[in-house]
Amino acid sequence: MVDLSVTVGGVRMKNPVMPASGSIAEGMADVVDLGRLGAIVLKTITPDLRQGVKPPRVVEYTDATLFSIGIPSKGPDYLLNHTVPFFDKFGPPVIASISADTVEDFGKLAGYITDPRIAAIEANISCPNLRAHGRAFGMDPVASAQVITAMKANTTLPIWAKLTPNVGDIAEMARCVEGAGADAVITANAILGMAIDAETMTPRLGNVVGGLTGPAVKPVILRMVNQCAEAVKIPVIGCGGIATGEDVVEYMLAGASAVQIGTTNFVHTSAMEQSIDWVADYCTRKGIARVSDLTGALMLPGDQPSEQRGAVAL
Amino acid sequence: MVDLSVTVGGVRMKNPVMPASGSIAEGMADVVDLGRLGAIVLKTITPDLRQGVKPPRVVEYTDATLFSIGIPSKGPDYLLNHTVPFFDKFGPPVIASISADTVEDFGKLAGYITDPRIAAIEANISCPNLRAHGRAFGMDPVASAQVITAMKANTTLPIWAKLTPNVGDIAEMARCVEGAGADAVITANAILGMAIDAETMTPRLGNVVGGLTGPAVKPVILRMVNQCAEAVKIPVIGCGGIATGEDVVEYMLAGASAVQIGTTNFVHTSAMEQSIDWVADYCTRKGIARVSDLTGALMLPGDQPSEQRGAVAL
Amino acid sequence: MTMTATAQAEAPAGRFPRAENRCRVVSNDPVNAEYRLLLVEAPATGLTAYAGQFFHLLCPTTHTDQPFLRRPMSIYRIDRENRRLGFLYKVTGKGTRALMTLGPGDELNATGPLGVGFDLPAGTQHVAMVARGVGLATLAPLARFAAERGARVTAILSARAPDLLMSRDELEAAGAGVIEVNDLDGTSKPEDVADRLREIHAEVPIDFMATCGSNRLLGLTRGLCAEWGIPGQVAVEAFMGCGLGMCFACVVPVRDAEGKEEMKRVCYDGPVFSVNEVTTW
Amino acid sequence: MTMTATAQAEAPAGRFPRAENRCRVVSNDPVNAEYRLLLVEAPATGLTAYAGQFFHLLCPTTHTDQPFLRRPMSIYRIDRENRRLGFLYKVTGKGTRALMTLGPGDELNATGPLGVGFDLPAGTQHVAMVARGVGLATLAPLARFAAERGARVTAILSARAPDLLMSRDELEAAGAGVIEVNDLDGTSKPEDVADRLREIHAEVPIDFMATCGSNRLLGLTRGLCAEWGIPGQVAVEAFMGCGLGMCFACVVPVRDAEGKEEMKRVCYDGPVFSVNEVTTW
Ligand SMILES: Cc1cc2nc3c(=O)[nH]c(=O)nc-3n(C[C@H](O)[C@H](O)[C@H](O)COP(=O)(O)OP(=O)(O)OC[C@H]3O[C@@H](n4cnc5c(N)ncnc54)[C@H](O)[C@@H]3O)c2cc1C
Ligand SMILES: Cc1cc2nc3c(=O)[nH]c(=O)nc-3n(C[C@H](O)[C@H](O)[C@H](O)COP(=O)(O)OP(=O)(O)OC[C@H]3O[C@@H](n4cnc5c(N)ncnc54)[C@H](O)[C@@H]3O)c2cc1C
Ligand SMILES: Cc1cc2nc3c(=O)[nH]c(=O)nc-3n(C[C@H](O)[C@H](O)[C@H](O)COP(=O)(O)O)c2cc1C
Ligand SMILES: Cc1cc2nc3c(=O)[nH]c(=O)nc-3n(C[C@H](O)[C@H](O)[C@H](O)COP(=O)(O)O)c2cc1C
Ligand code: FES
Ligand code: FES
Repeated sequence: MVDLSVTVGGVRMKNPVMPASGSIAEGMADVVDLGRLGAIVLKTITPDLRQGVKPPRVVEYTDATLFSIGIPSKGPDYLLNHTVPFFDKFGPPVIASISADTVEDFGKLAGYITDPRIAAIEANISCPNLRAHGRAFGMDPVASAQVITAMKANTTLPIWAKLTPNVGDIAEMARCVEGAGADAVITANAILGMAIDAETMTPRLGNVVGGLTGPAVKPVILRMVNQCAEAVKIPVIGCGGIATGEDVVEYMLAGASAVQIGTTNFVHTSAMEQSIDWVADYCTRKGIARVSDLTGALMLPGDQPSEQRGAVAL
Repeated sequence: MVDLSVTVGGVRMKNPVMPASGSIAEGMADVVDLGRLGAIVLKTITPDLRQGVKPPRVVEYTDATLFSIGIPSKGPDYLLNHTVPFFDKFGPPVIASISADTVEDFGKLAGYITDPRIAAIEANISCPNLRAHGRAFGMDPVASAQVITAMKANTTLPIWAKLTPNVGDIAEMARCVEGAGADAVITANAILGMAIDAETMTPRLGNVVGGLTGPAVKPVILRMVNQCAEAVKIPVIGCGGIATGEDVVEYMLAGASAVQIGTTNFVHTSAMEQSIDWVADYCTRKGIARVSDLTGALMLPGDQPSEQRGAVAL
Repeated sequence: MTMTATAQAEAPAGRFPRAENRCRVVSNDPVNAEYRLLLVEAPATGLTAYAGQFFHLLCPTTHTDQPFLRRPMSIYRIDRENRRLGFLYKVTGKGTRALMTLGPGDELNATGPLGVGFDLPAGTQHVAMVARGVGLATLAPLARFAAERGARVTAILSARAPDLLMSRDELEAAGAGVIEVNDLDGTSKPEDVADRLREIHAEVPIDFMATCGSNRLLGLTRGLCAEWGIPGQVAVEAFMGCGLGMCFACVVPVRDAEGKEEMKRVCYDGPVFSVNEVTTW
Repeated sequence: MTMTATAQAEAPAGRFPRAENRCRVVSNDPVNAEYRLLLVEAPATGLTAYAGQFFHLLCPTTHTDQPFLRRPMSIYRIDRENRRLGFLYKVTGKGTRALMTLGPGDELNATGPLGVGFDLPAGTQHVAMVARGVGLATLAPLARFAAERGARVTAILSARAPDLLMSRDELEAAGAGVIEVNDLDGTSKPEDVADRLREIHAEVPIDFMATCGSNRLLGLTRGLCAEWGIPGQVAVEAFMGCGLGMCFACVVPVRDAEGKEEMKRVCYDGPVFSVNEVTTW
């Protein structure tokens, strides 16, 4: 029996697979056994009530999507009175996610939602949809660290810092939030993108820019996960472009302790469950006793016989 | 008749479509009429002779590739004695591209290859394959500006600064190189990525990291082109993920004055010629007299009737 | 609007009322120049669908088309005896082009049934439905359900041209009285359709209206419902991401009784709304 | 090694010696459990191919496979009379799986002919070729060319099992004497193959060798060429990006006469190299 459990940023999970914030809601429980997940991550809320941005809100590519939603939020009371009770009953630890316009509000909101039914809080400092042309908190290392400090000051819950990939040096960002006391980093949110309709000469999204997500971003985020894992001691949670159990293994080899699946949930509701099964099979097949042994187990060229691997003389 | 000509960074071209550096070589002339192109951009050379990185050098995705080549270079003399004469005969302006390990070498090399058969020099400050985990000149605004200053001091040729997309604020980079005297910016080089083989637990590329290119990166680079075009007065050349004439139009609407096609040349050798034809048809169909009128002609939501465009009540 | 019955014939039981149904294609043939009827054999969960609900279809990858997201399709026919579901679709873009390539025996992965369908007030005597284009697909099962509940059903079908009219048979088989109008002979003008309905109402009072497929018909329906003081419902479309209420891509502005506007998800809060909720477009 | 003739039968004329040939599939049938033969009707440029060259094939997108890059395939048959080209391929991964779905009448976009093929020294009397697996595909047209030029051809075909042996007919039709060896009965051991070749050489001296498809056979060929002081060539494979010498993805280390190592492009500088150039793997 493979031990699939992992402990990530103060949260013990029975397996390393969870949904990415904003990629499931109540409707998922109609289709999927949420009890099987490593954790249940809720959609980001803000202190205020928000309706989100103007549609159209999604553009589709070959294996990616560009979404611009704008974090519709029903606020913290709805979260505590409706959302948390709904998801609490399935068993896995429930992870909240918050965003705000100021450092102080991040802190206050973290304090406000501190509740025994919540296992950790994600700091969504990286949402690309809130600002025109996508400047976000998470693009500034100082502001990011301040957010984490403020949250830690207001809650005893573990804080997971969700980084934005729209930075030059993601490892530096990871180090900053680690320094501020984050219990884990999530690498990463969506990559800012834009879509134009040549015929109408207008943007395809109501919000002009949106976040690129889905399988196409995997190579970029995988690289960032590897960079973060080499930079910090706190666990790294891989997020971006994961669709299969094989992807989960790749992220763990690159250094992730757990992973989040986002866009794929919209197309294949069974992807999380299938990924868990695939990883278990993989570990069995490879004789790996604990899934946590995969974390960072990538063998770099120095570690292996340095034969030429790109060509074969026939 | 649509006027397809554009003048970009001191170079007059009969149309806005050219190959991206490293995406054509002598072999292309066996298949394609290079005389039809707006310009012919040569592969980057370095002052020294280089063999490039260890294979495997390419990984394939659904509509992207991850290449890590490492700029094999035969040096400036080979460029002047073989490469330039070979491409000079086709007619379109020939653009050289250089890279180096130091600011001084960038300057010297620019001076060394200054030649009447070369119309402009690209400063490849952004190649992601040269440094482990991809730190590059182009990720530092000061170093980038210094490279341009050094090149301008050593040559009378126009300098096109090729930015790296692996930065948090590409507009800021564009402003820096503009300030240093660049005659155009190219947005952008490849996005750093990584690929792992779960079965062997090793990286798929000999160089571990590589550059993600091809259609999948379009939404990201299109957004960056738009950001750069809003930030600088010098022309922006769009590069990244362009495969069709429709893509060319989208980049121009976003603010590009011309475009470069890279990876697509590897799969569809006729893509550049077909794109030129498509753009001409598009302009004719839309009653656009000069292709240069497309540059920045995107209508943003403020400019248009603000109806909801994402949903229709049926 | 008080509702005391829903169009749902069988309560979807069990822990998972919705599923990724792996259906088997029975047939997929053209109905006219623009529309096709896709008939599939569906597992039990799929067969709990009721009028106004939809399925989110995974479209195959073909030589030319690679649709990444699923595509929403209203349930057009629910044939529980033969364990079959039917979708009536218009070939529009890459997803529906890809659907076209499915042949008998192929698998169709259809997540559903999804959304909130029509909610027919108990004791409804006479349902009038007006639909255009593919909106017919959405209303057909409502006609059958209403007829089964003993209500009279009058369906006005509108189309650009007579040869693009569809579903007369489906609706008549469901027990509806069918009136066809079209743009070519000018019979489809909203004011004419309204007059036609007023005449019918004068004969046998209409106490519920349903519509789908056109903004003008929505306006017309809303107006007549107000005129007669009866409830009316509309099935709304939006471009969708997940279809399960998770991504908030498919929102439309909806007005509550106090006139406060709120964004609601077509896939989860709808696709059927009261004609008074949906703001004009 | 001095070369005075090439395996090229017709000089490729015109401004564009290579092209994106839009070919029409004639047939695409299995040859044995692992290999298939793809026959296509090709435009003029495609038909200028000669032995050792290859085409870069655009593989279709299928329900399960979306190969983005082209896939290189050696030219296996050049039938200029019927304007046909043949490819012998092994179904390996997504590209070749996708090729499998092509049927008669379908289009195949084949860029080529590409690369530098075999360069048969003028006056060659007796060519010995040793190949394994799909390497046969690459050597078959050389056998035909050599035979046409009046040379005797001896081909040793190696495979895991007798039923995986191929191309005996193709090679015999080309005028080659064929010897089959396999792993099952142990006849394919390099030392045994070498002894076999020494016997043949003793009877009718071999003055040119060609190989493809196995590192062990390359070593064997290099050894015998050195032993007999004759030239030998090998067709090399590498994972390719462009196939046109533009991307530098397909490089292999090659040793020049002074022993200096350099990276060369398999697609443009090769795929055929001297057995002495290619360093061991
Ligand atoms: C609840 C519901 C029920 C439906 N029922 C039916 C039905 O029974 N029968 C039926 O035929 N259709 C039905 N539809 C519509 C159907 O889903 C669409 O026609 C289908 O998704 C089109 O997909 P496609 O890939 O063929 O076209 P696409 O290639 O996706 O697009 C077609 C057109 O829409 C435009 N478009 C695509 N995405 C956007 C966007 N985000 N914003 C603005 N424009 C966009 C494209 O530019 C293009 O012009 C229903 C829709 C909903 C929401
Ligand atoms: C000049 C030349 C001529 C050839 N002629 C023939 C021929 O006549 N007949 C024939 O059958 N084959 C021939 N080949 C080989 C053929 O091109 C490959 O078998 C084919 O490309 C495989 O494609 P695929 O999509 O089916 O497999 P893929 O799915 O691409 O891959 C198959 C296997 O290769 C591995 N792989 C893929 N890319 C890389 C990489 N960059 N580095 C390391 N491993 C990788 C994969 O992991 C997988 O295990 C030739 C190759 C060359 C270079
Ligand atoms: C529709 C949508 C809504 C999202 N909402 C949130 C959110 O509320 N909070 C957040 O931190 N990330 C949000 N994200 C980002 C995802 O959590 C995830 O980081 C991103 O989609 C990358 O993962 P993926 O490629 O697996 O989708 C959202 C993404 C999508 C596509
Ligand atoms: C194989 C390969 C080689 C490249 N070589 C160079 C180079 O020498 N110099 C350079 O500035 N960019 C180089 N690039 C980057 C391209 O010029 C281009 O910026 C990038 O590929 C994005 O465009 P695309 O998506 O159209 O390919 C190379 C890209 C590839 C794929
Ligand atoms: S489509 Fe995702 S919420 Fe409706
Ligand atoms: S495959 Fe591109 S250089 Fe050989």
